[in-house]
Parts: sequence; structure tokens; C-alpha cells
Amino acid sequence: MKLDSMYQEVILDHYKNPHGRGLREGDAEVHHVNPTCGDEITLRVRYDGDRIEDVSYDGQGCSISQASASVLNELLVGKELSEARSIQEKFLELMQSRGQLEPDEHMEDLLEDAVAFAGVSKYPARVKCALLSWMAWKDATAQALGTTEADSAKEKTA
Amino acid sequence: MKLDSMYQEVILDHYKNPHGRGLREGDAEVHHVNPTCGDEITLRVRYDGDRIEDVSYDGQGCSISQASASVLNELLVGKELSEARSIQEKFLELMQSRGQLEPDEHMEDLLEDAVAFAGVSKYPARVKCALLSWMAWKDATAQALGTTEADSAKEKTA
Amino acid sequence: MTQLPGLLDTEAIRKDFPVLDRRVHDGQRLVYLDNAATSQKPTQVLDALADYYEKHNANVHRGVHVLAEEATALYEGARDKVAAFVNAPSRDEVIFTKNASESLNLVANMLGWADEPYRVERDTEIVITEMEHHSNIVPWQLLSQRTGAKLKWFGLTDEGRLDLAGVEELITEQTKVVALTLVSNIMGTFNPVEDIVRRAQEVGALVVVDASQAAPHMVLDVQALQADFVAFTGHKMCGPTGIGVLWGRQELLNDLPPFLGGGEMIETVTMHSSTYAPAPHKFEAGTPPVAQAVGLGAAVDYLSAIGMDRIHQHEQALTEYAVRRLREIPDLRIIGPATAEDRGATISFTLGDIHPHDVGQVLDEQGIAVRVGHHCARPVCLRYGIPATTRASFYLYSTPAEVDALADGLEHVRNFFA
Amino acid sequence: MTQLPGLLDTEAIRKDFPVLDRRVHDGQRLVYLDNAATSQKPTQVLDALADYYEKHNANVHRGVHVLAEEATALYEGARDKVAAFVNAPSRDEVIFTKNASESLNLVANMLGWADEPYRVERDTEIVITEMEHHSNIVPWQLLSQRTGAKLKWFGLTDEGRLDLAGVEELITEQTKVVALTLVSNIMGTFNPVEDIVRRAQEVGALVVVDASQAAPHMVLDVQALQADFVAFTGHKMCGPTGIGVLWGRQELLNDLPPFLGGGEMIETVTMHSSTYAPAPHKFEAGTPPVAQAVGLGAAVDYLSAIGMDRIHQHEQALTEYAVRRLREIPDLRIIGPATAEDRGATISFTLGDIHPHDVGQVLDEQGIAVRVGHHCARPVCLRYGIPATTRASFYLYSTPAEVDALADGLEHVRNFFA
Ligand SMILES: Cc1ncc(COP(=O)(O)O)c(C=O)c1O
Ligand SMILES: Cc1ncc(COP(=O)(O)O)c(C=O)c1O
Repeated sequence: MKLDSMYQEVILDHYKNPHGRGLREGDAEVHHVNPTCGDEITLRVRYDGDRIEDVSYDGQGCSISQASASVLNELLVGKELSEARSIQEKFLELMQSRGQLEPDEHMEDLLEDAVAFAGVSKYPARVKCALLSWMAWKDATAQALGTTEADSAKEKTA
Repeated sequence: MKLDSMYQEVILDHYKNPHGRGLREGDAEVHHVNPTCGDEITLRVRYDGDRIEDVSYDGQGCSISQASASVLNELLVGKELSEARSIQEKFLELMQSRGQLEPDEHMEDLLEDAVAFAGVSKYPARVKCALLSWMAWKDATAQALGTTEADSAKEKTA
Repeated sequence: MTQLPGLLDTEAIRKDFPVLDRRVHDGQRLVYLDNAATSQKPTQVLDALADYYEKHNANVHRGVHVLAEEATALYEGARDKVAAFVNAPSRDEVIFTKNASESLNLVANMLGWADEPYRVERDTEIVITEMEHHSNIVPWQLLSQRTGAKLKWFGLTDEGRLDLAGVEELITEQTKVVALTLVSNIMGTFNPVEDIVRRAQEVGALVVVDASQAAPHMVLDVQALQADFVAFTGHKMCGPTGIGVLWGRQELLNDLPPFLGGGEMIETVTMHSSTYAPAPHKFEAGTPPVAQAVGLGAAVDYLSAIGMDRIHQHEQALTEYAVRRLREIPDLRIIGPATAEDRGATISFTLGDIHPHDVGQVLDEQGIAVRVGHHCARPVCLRYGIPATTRASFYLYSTPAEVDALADGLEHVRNFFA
Repeated sequence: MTQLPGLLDTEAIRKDFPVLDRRVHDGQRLVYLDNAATSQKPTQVLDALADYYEKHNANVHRGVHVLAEEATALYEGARDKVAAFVNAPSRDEVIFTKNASESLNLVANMLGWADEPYRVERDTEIVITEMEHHSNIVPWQLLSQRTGAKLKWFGLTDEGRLDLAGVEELITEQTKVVALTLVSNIMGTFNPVEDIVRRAQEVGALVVVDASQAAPHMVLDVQALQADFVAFTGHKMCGPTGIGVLWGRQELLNDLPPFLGGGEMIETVTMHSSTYAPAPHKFEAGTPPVAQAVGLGAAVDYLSAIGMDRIHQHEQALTEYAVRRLREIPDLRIIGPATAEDRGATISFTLGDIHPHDVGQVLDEQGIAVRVGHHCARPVCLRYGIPATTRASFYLYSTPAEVDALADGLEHVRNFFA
């Protein structure tokens, strides 16, 4: 079944047993909405200098958006900002590939569980679900670190 | 040529040599516009009791609207209001007949030169031209005699 | 095959709708249950569009040439058809817009710019309901923000019906306008508008009825409704996209100011000022959606030939069957009336804690097209404490077999996420 | 047959337009010279419409099923095509409306409800021109009546061109917005907008360009124009009725308030308040004209495949020839530029004292479709002291033989009323 390419075992696992869910203390908080389906996320980041101390979140949404937030938490917490940025950009690239991109070894190393989302990129309506938490993280990071990426990040999600 | 049924000799004559054109003293004045083509008419009526003393008019428009005003002047001046009303109603009926109505003797007696407009009724876009002065007369009469037909008359023209 | 009394001859009807032959996802037969979002179009409507463009296309009004006369006759003929379809006292009360949303915004704007006694302004009130489509909420929010008027609303009962208990307190002497839907687009609820109309008339408030989900499915009689304005949209009733309708009472249309300005809606223009044409033209600025009106006329002919009462009957039978089948499914919760009574063929539900987005996705894989999300009625989701719903909605070409496909599909969804 | 350099292969092109085979009045071949009112539609566009309805029709956005995804991709794909067609920096700057009139009203309303520095209000000024289409006059009259802003305008020279002499006095520090047409729909005049844009930029006024008569006929580059908003309409450029475009600069679209409220244009809605989606969706309330956008996309493809510069060349050659032939006719007076220079293929004229309505009628009898009247530009008629004009307007499928038919037809008109 074609659907299995989207609902990978890994994704369903993250959906059922999310990592790091719940709101904890943070340097900045954002609330993002996907008006297409009503998915919502509230996300906080805490930085120690350039190191990501925590990404905590709460929200409601479909398996894809929930699993994606869980993967994000697993992947980014503990990373340096620059590396997190590379991961986020690579994930964005994968999601916008419309199923045309075959993850190579380098990508798999970088994205770990997140490569499981490759199949989602074939479903345009679901790409935004997968990106919701990532865009929220980008926005929250911009706010926490006082840069001005906030606007551009917000637009892309909506 | 089919067009000759609209541009009857009688109509072209009235167009070239209009009767009673020009504004003279009156009891009421109205200004009507046909937004479809921009034809305009200013028309005044003067009553002596129920007798139409004068219908004077000025305006600009196509042969049909101009000839129609001329015919109206010729037909209605000197008539009693009730008779003028019958004429107006009969003319309206003829113009709304979409070319389906074959003027009979009675109609010819009543409408005189105005029966020449029978051919115009086949051209929906021109019916309003032919009716412009008649609707203006109806409106002006209502004003002069203080009745309240004004609104309904105005709407029909537009 | 399941036989239910009151069903239409869907085998014949389905032949009129080319898209229903579509196969999706490697050969799955399309089961189109997203009719509350938009309906499919019969060949009769598509032919009317093609015929218009291939033989008669011209700009309407103000033309003396053959095509212009034909196009005008077709466009105005469509107005006659729509007027007859809703039993309007006069054809001049039928305004063509681009969709129901524009129709509703048109009313809101007219009332904001109107003179007394219609003017909505500070210290006046607007009343809507909690089950409105966003298109009947946001225009009134904008109006209230821009005028200072107060926005109030009817709440909902746990059963998915309007809570009319406080009608006297909600609709008061301050109320200028009451806007509500005849049929909920998310729950399918039929609303009893008579009580509300009566109370509105008592206090002299205007009543705006959103009939977007009614016009496609049942007899709509604007005179019987006794409302002041009725809005609906072409694409949900077998017509093209890009066409909506606003019916309004003639005196109101005469008295109220225009909304959009431009060609076609004027009587005479100078640089200093303009006067406006009488309704309906006063409210139709610019080149109208000519082909789309013609298409809507053909849709109205199509529906009328079948009979709106028979369509309603068909949907009633189908709804009854669907409600029965759906209630057999474990963990399925219907949002809105839980029986087939006083409701239309639009059924929203949740399925355990499987997110509707996931439900819709797995159904889609089986060729079953439903809608998931807020259905432009987010306050209803908030009211019932749910993130979203899955919505199946039926129409004159829907069959019991499609209900079965849905029920089976939902079992598959449950297994998939078990 | 007359051969002119620069003409397109009209024999091939005409095969794409079914209506051009129409016979009218007992066998007269249709000579369609009413293109400024609306253009005819090629098979390619009609096929795109049919294909959309027969295979992909669904409501756009917010859907997970196949048809919804396909319809959304087609609709948003049309936006990409239009964005490329006008060289928009971003696809998100392209808003679909129902026609150019709505586009222009949208801008006028946004500016009326805007915050500083855009807000049009008492003591601010709006500048238009005397050669605007009513759709670019009445919205500004309404705005000025409703806000107290002052409406001013550029006058016209005897040659049918904008009188730019007083530009410094007309456009001042009080000016919030300057709205003008790129090409006159009644006289065909091309307007030099650069000077006006420069002056507007000096004083910080926004510039709204009505490109309704430009987009169909020449390369339209919104970046080169340097305007803030550009409006045009689908039905004049081989597209369906019921679709218009507003292009606007992204920052402005972000900052300005919405116009129509409803589904699709929101981010999140509660009964108490709502937030709005980013542009373009913020300005597209309700179900958009989906099929019509798809049709416009196909029209843009069609025009682009031929080439806008070649279409422009074709029309230039034809205009030159038409102006020459018309000037041979006694008593014929061209209203507007009397040569083919800096003008489009739209030619208005009077013929002695024969009323245009009569001219048009007698031409129609010969199968020649022209428009007569004010052409929604009554101030131009007032300016030149004429009751109305007869207007012949050409397009990519027009031929020198049709120019000849017009010239011969006009001779016949003269004889008829002699
Ligand atoms: C210059 C100009 N502006 C605006 C319009 C209005 O376009 P629409 O009628 O499609 O709204 C037209 C055509 O009617 C036009 O020629
Ligand atoms: C009840 C209701 N009102 C209004 C609308 C808006 O209609 P449209 O999107 O065609 O403007 C819809 C459908 O979307 C609806 O279901």
C-alpha cells in the first residue's frame, strides 16, 4: 500500500510515544497554526549560549505533525545552533522535494529518524503538517536570539 | 433588408424633422437617461386640467429615441389624460412584444405614426430607446398631477 | 445492493457527472463524499458553458450587436431562472455575486454605509450564531470592528442545535441585523428560522439567511422564509465556481447604498459624482460572471427537472442509512444531531483519538473523498472541545453503496492506527 | 488580400476560436470588433475548463483527498502562471478577484480601512484621470465620499492624451494614492506612467495602475512599471468571465487590512475575533473562482506561446491600417490619438451626426460587431462634447479584411442615413 510510504513505522512510533512533549521553561515561546487542518503547536526553546538546552512543546494535530515535533525534539536538543540549522534546512529540502529526493547516506546521518518523512513529501497537503514544528522552532529561535527571521518563518508556515 | 423593419421611413422622417422639439414652459420637468447607450432626454409637460397642453423636450440620442419623442409630441398634445394613458400603454405593449405582435386596425388608429415602431420591438437593445420619452412623459405627468407613479416609471426606464 | 425507499435513480443520474467515473490511486473508484465543500457538475451545465463561449460570448448590456444581445438574454435569462428557483417576488431582487461569501460581505457593507434606519453603528447590535460558516462570521466581525457595533450570538446545545432559550435577550431593540445559516455546513443541522425571524421582525431587525447549504438540497422559498436577504453559492448546487447569489427585498435594495463601484452599476457618471442604476445592477459592478450565471441557470434547470423535494427525500433516506451505519462503528462520535431528524446529508464525526487528518488520508487511499478539519466553522470545534472533524456529505448522486464504502473504509482506518 | 508587415498568422489563430465561425443575420460572417469589451476564447481555454470540471473539480485548499489536491495544484499553478506573465517578484503578490472592478474596489477599500501611513481620510487626496473607466472612477468617488478625502484628476488634451502639465500641483504631499489606466479603453491611448510614478514616489503616494486594456495586448511587467498595485481582468485576455487579478507589492499586502471576510482568508477564528492568513489568501474570501483561474492560466499560456510582443506588433500594424482606412471616410472623426502612434488597437469615432447607436445597428446588420455608447468612460464623451462614440477594437485574431469590412460597412451606414 502506497500509504505506508507516508505512515512509516518510525512515524507512528513517534506519534504514539512522543519525545519531550509538554511545555517546560524556555527563552521564547511561539504559537503556530496550520489553517489548512487546524493543527496547532505551542513551542518553547531554551538556549545555553548557542547550545539548545530544550525544545518543549504542546499542541494538537495529526500523526504527522505530532511525530514531527517529537523527532525534532529528539534531534535538536543538545545540538549547537549551527548544526541544528543545517538539520532544519535539510529537512525542509526533503519535505519540499515532492517525493523526488532519495535520501542518501549523508542525509540519513544528519536527519536520523526524520528521513522517515521522505514519503510525506509526496502529499502536498501533509507537508505543512510535517513542517509545522520546524517552522515554529525557527521562529522561536529567532525570537530567543533576537534576530529578525521571525517574520519570514511565520509566513512560510501559513 | 431586415433592418428596414426597424428604420421605417416614418421613423427616419421624424428623426430628421422632429415635432415640437425644444423646451417650453411646463408644470413639471424630468430628466431620464438610458445608461445602456447614454441617451438622455429632458421633458416638460403642461396640463390644462386633464388636457395635455404641451409636451416639450430636448435631449440627445439615436434616431429611435429622437423619433419616438417626436411621435409622442405629435400624438399626445391636445389629448385628454385618459386617452393619452391608453396610447402610452398600447405603445408599451407593442414595444414589449418582441416582434410577435402584428398591429391590427384598432392599434393603428390609436397609435398612428407610432405603429411604425413595431419593428423596433424585435431589437431588445433598442426597445429602451423607443420607450425613453414615453417613460419620461409618464414620470413628468405623475409629478405634474401629484400622483406617485414617479418611482415605478423611473425604474422601468433604467 | 441496499434498497431504501425514496432514493433517486442514481444509476441514471451518475451518467450525467463525468467526474464520478474517475479512478484514483491506481484504479480505486472515486467515492465523492465532499459535497458540502463543492458539488460535481453535470454535463448539462458543462454544455451550457461551452455553448455560451463557443457561440454567444460577448460583454452584456450596452451592446447592439447580435452576440451582445444573445449574451445579455442568456445572462438575464439565468436571473429569471434563479428568481423562479427561490420563488422571488421579482427578478430584480436577484443579485449575482462571485460566491456566497461576497453576498454576505455585500450585505454587511451595505448596512455599514446605509442611512437610518438600517445603519449599523456604535450602540447597535449584530446577532449571529455559533454554528456559522466563517463567511457568515468574519464579515460581521469586520463590520462590528469598523462601526463599533456589538456582535452577539446564539450558542449551541449539546445535540448540535441552536440554543434559542435566550432569544428575547439576544435580539433586542438595539439589534439591527440577525444573520444565520439555514443548514449547518459542519453538522448538517436544520435551523428553525421562523422563531428568530418573528423576534427580529418584532424589534425591526433585518434577517440575513445563509442558504449555502440549503439551496442545493431542498426547496428554498424566500417568501416563505420571510427573511430580508438570502445568500447562496453556485458551486455547491451543480453550478460553476465563480458565481453566487444574493436575494434581497426590493425596498431594501432600493434604499441601501452600493458596495462595489464601477461599470454596469451606474446610471450616469461625471468626474464630480455619479448616480446608480436600480437593483440588481446597482450591486453588480464590472463585467459580471456571465458564463457562470448561464451555467448556474443550467444547474437550476437540472435540479428542478429532478425536483428539489425528491432530492431532499433521497438525501433523507441516505442520511438515515448513513447515521445507522456510522453508529455501528466503535469509537465513532457524531458531532451534531445524532439521528436523521431535522438535518441534512452532511455528517461530521470523530473516530476515537485518531486525528481527522489521518482519517481522511487513509480514506483517500481507498478512493473515498471526505473533508477533514474545521470546515470553516472553527467555533463549532471549540464548542465541542475537538480539534477537528471528519465530514462526509452526500448529494443527489450519492448511493447506499457509497455509504457502505465509507463505513468499511472507517473500519480500515481503525485497524491501520490500532 | 491586404498584406501588412508584422501580422500574425491569423488563419491558423482563428481556427482556435470557435465563435469566429459564427454566422449572424441570415448568413453574414461575424466580424468581431468588440474586443475592448471582451475577447473571444480559444479552444485551449475551453478545454482547460472542461478538463478541470470533468476530472479534477473539488474545493481548493484544506483537503487531503486526491481531487482537492489536484484542484489546489491547478488553482495555485494558475497563480504561478499569472505571476510569471506579469513578472511579479513573488507569486504571493497575485490575488485572484472576480474582475478588474473588484480588484480596484479592493484597493480603494483597503486604503480606506488602513492604518497610517496608507490611510485615505479627510485632508488627504486621491488623484485619478479624466480618461478612466468608470471602474476606476466610482470606487474612488465612493472612497472620497466615505472618508472625506478630496478627489482630483488629470485632464485631457485635445489629442486624447493625458495633460501632464500640472503634475506637480495635482500630486502633492497630501496625495495618498494615484490611480490611472495604462491604456484607455475608449480612445486606445497609451499613457506614459513613468512621470506620474516618479512624482508619486516623491510625495510618498501609492500608484494603482489599471492594466485591463494593457494585459491582453502587450508585455506587462509590474516591476518595470514600478507601481504599487496593478489590476486587470481575465475575460479581455482570452480567459473566462468571472476572474480578475490584483497584483500588489508584498509589503503593502502584508500591512493592509483585508476587504472581504470569510472562509479561506483566515488564520484562526473564534467568535470574539479572527486573525488572517498571509497574502494572497488574506484577500481571497470564500471559494475562489477555481475553474476560472485555471482557464486564465490556460489563456496566459496561449498568449505567451504566441508572444505578447508579436501580438502587440500585429495590433500595431492593424491599427495603422485601420486609422488610414477610417480617415478616408468623410465626416468620420477619431476621438483620441489620430495616428497609430502610442496607442492601442481600440479606435473610437463619430460619423457626422449619425448617432453611434444607429451606426452600430447598421453595422451589426452586416455582421460587424462594434460597441457604441460611453464605453464606461462617460467623462471622456463629456470632455469632447459628444453624446457617445462608435468603437472598433481589434485583437490577435483580427485581420486587415475585417478592417476593410468595417470601412465598407461605414460607407453603407452613411448611405443608409443620407
Ligand atoms: C480600462 C478598464 N478598466 C476596468 C475595466 C473593468 O473590467 P471588468 O468589467 O472586467 O471589471 C475595463 C473593462 O470593462 C476596462 O476597459
Ligand atoms: C454555510 C455556508 N456558508 C457560506 C459558505 C461560503 O460559500 P463560498 O465559499 O462559495 O463563498 C459555505 C461554503 O463554503 C457554507 O457552507
